[in-house]
Amino acid sequence: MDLTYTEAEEEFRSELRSWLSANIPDEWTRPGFWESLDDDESFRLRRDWERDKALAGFAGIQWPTEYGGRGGTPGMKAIYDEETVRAHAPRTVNPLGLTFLAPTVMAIGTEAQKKEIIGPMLRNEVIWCQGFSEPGAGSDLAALTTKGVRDGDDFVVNGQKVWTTNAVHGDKIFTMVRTEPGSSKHRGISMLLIDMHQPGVDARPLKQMSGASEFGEVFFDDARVPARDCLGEIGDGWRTAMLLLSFERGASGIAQYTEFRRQYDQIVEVARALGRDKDPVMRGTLARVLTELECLRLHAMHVLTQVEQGRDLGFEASMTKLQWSEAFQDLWEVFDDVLGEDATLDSIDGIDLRPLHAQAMWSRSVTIWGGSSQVQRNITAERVLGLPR
Amino acid sequence: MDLTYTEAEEEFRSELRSWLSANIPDEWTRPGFWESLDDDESFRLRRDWERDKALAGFAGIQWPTEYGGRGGTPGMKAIYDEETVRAHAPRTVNPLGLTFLAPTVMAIGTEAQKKEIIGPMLRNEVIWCQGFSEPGAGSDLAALTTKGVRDGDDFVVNGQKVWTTNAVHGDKIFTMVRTEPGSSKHRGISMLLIDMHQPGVDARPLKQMSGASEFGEVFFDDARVPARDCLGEIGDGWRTAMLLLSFERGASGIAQYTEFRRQYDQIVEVARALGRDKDPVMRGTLARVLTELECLRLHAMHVLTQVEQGRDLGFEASMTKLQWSEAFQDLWEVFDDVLGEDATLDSIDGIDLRPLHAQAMWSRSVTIWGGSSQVQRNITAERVLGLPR
Amino acid sequence: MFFALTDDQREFDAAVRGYLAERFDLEAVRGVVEDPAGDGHPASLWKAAAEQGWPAVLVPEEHEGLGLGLVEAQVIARALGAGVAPGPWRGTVLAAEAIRLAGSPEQQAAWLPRLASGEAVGALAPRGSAPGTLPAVEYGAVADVVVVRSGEGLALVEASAFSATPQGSYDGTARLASLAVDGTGEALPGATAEIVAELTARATVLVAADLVGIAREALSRTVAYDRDRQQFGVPVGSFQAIKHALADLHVGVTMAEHAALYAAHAVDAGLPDAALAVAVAKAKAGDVALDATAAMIQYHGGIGYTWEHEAHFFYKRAKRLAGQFGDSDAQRARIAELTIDTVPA
Amino acid sequence: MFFALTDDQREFDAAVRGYLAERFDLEAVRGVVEDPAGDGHPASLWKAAAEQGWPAVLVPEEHEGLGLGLVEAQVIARALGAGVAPGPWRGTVLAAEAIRLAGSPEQQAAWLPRLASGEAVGALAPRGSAPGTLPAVEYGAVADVVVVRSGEGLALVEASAFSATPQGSYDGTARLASLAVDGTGEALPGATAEIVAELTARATVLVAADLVGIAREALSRTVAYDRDRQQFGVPVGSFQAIKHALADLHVGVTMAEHAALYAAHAVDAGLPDAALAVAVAKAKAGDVALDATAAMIQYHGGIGYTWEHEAHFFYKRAKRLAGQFGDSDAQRARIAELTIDTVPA
Repeated sequence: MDLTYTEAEEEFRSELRSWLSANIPDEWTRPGFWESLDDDESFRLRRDWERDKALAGFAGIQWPTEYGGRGGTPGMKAIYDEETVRAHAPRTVNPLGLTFLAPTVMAIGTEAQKKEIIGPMLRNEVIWCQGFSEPGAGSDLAALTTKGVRDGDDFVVNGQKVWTTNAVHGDKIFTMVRTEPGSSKHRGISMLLIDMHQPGVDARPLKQMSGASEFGEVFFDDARVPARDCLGEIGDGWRTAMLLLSFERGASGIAQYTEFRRQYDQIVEVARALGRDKDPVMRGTLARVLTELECLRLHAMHVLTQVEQGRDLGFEASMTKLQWSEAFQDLWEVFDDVLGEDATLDSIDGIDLRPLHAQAMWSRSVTIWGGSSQVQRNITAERVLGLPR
Repeated sequence: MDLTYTEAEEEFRSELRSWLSANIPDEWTRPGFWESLDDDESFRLRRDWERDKALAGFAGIQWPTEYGGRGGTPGMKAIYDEETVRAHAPRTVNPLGLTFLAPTVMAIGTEAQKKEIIGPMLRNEVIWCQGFSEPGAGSDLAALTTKGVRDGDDFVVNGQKVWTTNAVHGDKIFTMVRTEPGSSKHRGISMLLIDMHQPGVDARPLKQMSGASEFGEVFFDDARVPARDCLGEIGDGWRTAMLLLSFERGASGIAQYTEFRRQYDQIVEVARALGRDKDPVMRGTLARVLTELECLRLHAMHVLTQVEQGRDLGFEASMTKLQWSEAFQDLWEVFDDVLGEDATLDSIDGIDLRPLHAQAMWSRSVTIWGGSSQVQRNITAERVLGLPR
Repeated sequence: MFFALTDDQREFDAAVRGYLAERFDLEAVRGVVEDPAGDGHPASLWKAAAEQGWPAVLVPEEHEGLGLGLVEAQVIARALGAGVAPGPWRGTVLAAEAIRLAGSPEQQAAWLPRLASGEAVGALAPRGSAPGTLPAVEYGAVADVVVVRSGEGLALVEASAFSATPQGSYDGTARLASLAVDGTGEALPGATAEIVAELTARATVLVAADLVGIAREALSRTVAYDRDRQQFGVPVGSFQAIKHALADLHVGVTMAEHAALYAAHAVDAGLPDAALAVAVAKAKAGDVALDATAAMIQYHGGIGYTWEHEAHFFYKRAKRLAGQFGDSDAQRARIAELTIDTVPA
Repeated sequence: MFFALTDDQREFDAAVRGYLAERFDLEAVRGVVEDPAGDGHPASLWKAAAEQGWPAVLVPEEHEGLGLGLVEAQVIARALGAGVAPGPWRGTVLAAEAIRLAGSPEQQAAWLPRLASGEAVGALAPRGSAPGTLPAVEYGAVADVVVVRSGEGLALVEASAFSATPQGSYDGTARLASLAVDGTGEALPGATAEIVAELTARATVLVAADLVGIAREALSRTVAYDRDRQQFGVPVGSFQAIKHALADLHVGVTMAEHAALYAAHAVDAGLPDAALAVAVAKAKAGDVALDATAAMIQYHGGIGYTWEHEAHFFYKRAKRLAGQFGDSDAQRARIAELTIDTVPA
């Protein structure tokens, strides 16, 4: 057992810490700061800050330097994730690109794709969206109907995608498109990289129950994309998608823990302010959810160990998703318990609860997107436990 | 809303109360008394007492007097169930006969069957067993393989039944037998009424995890039964069985509540003796299960109302089973919580916990037999909510 | 034994639901939700409510009310919950109840007919006491008269005697206000501790019934959606894990329906277990409403998480009401007092 | 970062499991369970344990032990839990730990080699203090030396100085006794409050590990059964409701495995969050062991409820151990102290 990082990794940590402490204004760490900005302003601020961070060498931690990465270790990536949360760094504006697209490009992209995609993504010159879900294809991704028809060197794309993060700010979108006429289910799909700045693409915000619009809808109406802008083979998009989704490995679990633990502490603070922190039943409830958060931290250390050892995590990603999403949702249910009769108020005793309510509402979505809890349990039961389909 | 009983019903209640108070020895009401007897002795005592009760007119409350019943109302039956529990009357030795067989015979039996079966059952001259489950046919009853082959006026029966209550004390058994060679699933089954006192029938106790043997196994090795001893039509046994099982309607729910509430009070008493009754978390846990028990009581009043109004309860029986069995199991899990570090001890501070442990173990079986909770949820989802199969 | 609604009660239920379905459906609710600065008190709905006698339900006939009982009142509350309907019905009924139970004949004569007819809007302040600031009063800003705690008893405070400050809340199906009251109000002379407890019990039952209505409607809508919505070539509702979750909810909601009905009767009839029945009803109703509305979002998939879908009306209303007059933990603490600290006979 | 068992640790694990599978399987366990009057301390198993160094795991090499850490000890504990193995291993290890941590050089020299070799059997009294009656001591009746609370510290009591009365318990995979101790025992001079807390932490981790072993084995056996068992023409394990329940258990058990492993390391390494880690491990392990063993019965259908089936060994052992050194509610109370009463930096 060795829960320490290497000397080089710790050195990286202190470099990063210095940069972060010099480059994050105090007011950004104030609860509710980001919620107080309008959507566009928040996006612009984060986009620019993240570009500066990349230019300072703190981006693409694990990717080769030749493509603009830092050439670091998995441990450095974990440290990076943890420290940015700890320092209240703003959330990335390129989450789908960084988490999913980049490692997939590194694994199966052409040399040209690696060069064209990674660097600009790190510098936020290109914001990437993901186009997977459709109104009729949610948990059942393979039911997608967005069509691409070959026209010379291009595909002409028609259809609709939903649940697209950052849709209205996106520059390009990696999209699952049915490019083989008459195909069904997993066959005949291609992963096309479509420029969103063209007349055939229309992105609209999708308002959520919280009132915010993290997600959007993207409509393709004779949108064009060169056939070479396909990730993986044409027609082999299902395989590309499965590889892509496999990068949701919880390697950032330590950062997640750091964030959720801070939220737990915030909830405890509210309980204290309301005088409910001494109620034994409430304490038991808080402790139950803290137990799950601690388990999440340990699970993240396990995952990081497996990655460092070069072991295949197989379908363990489903467990990771279940643990963090269900624990996170529980955490915010407990917040409502803490508020009791004031559960829906915007503020109590001068405490502005709206940023916390926003988290609580957001927590309802995490067991749905990225493979619902029901889908993750199916995968765990069938692929990990070997129960029959 | 009228939660009272009629004058005639209340008169019945006081008659019954007098009889019970005169006929139940004090020592029978002592906790642990019945557990202290050996199985045969307990059976004999209960059998004789119940016969006397029948002779005093307190049996077959709702059945016509011409067949030995009392000709009473559903309300009287509810009162009967409640008062016998309240008076610590011993459990019936003929539960399957009284709950299931008798109403089925009254509904579809021949006149001869009604005469032959009801009266002797009420006087415990014949103890009835139920032969439904088989080692390979549990939740999937229709997978049964016990075979009956026609030989003159008889069927010759071969096969094995399990989970037969009172198997070793039984006189006759109502049994699902596949009487049509080559039939499968729900077809070709007959409900045969087989005499257990014959060389071809062997009943053995089945020891449970608690160490007790409420259940047994019954082996048929060329057992003979006259073909006229079939309830319902030959080959139509599945329909007979479904009718029979529909009589599990929770009409005795008020009695169940009375019993479970007494158990709750016993558990509270143990908590008090151990000084855990002031622990707020424990109190919350106890209150949670009491809430479910109170709901069970109200649900029983609802069921009784429907019965009195002559309404069809449809598939509501599944809800009744889920509510009582899950609440009962929860109740006894809470008991283990109360015991804490002494959860498995036979006694603490001189309190003999063994009768309570026996209930706790029994509670693990109630979500399995009589249609497991999984089966009941399927029925509720498909037949009540109308979700697709 | 008759533990069910009578035909008359069913007709009342059908009338309320029928009106909402035809004249104040979820699109109308959306209008209220999307106008957070508005008073959340649609005139057409209140007029219809008054015409149909909803605020008059518990007012004695001698004061121009319907003279019905809490069983009927919970029928209305449940229907309003099912329709996530806005408006000051509950506050008006409870203010009238306070006056009926503890008011002088003069107070009764002055207020009950006006509250019954909907001419006056009433409210009940759940917390604080006069003089002082009373937080989170439902529809306090539109109330003509508010019933408040004052000393050990209760008092009436008229609109002229308080100033209301709206309090933001994410449940857009109601409006809350904080009331600043200078004086002690006009005492209700009969307000003993027992009467205060009875009023609280009645308020709790009506909140429980609203929650039960929410829960049943959330479940029914989810079942209907999952019967149709196709994924993997089959209806989502054919997946056993979803079936079982919905079946468990059906059992839970049914139990909560029983519990609210019984509690209403037990309070009206003064049954010895009325206090227990109220706590059981509120605990169960709060829990199933939270569960059913969370399930409504989850089992609608992504669409249930959108603003355009109606799931959040139910979810947010359940969140608010589950805490009113004691959340489930508080009710369980009460249940414990009633069943643990009292040695059974 | 290396949060996993090393190859050596895995080999140790395989050795314990291998021995149990071949030489002390569930039929052997059944022999102990069905002989409740016996001492529950099979000689062959204890001999093998001693030969393989199980009791020596934490004893320093200078006292003829293996000098390994709590991580290795929890490997053994988990394997013993998976095998529902009887015997005084845990008590012996913990008695040696008390002496290692707080004993004088003479006490260490006198006892550690004997406990390490299995020549002497040790026990730890979880409650009560000497002089007095110490209830529910695991294998107290066969112990040569028992570590007890005495005043504020700890003391050794030899077999000659106590009389043991067996206490009936439905978990037949262990034996309990109540010990009557006249004197104060022989004090362990180094037993400060911190040492007592450390000993309790170590005991708690080993119990948590046993529970984790039970839970994993109960789940694995249930999965294996449901893969094969046919009902309605398909394997029971193909029903989605059962799949999802087992998937959730798999996640829970895996988390408990992480938690026990981490707690062992945190205590050994004296990490600042060791106390929290221990409470988390015990709470999680207790909960999943109760859930997994109850599920084992339910998802085996009727057969899992029979005496002949092994499910009840797991279920009953889980029931007993879940309460030891503080049940999950007690652990959560501790977690609350550590995370609520302390304002984070």
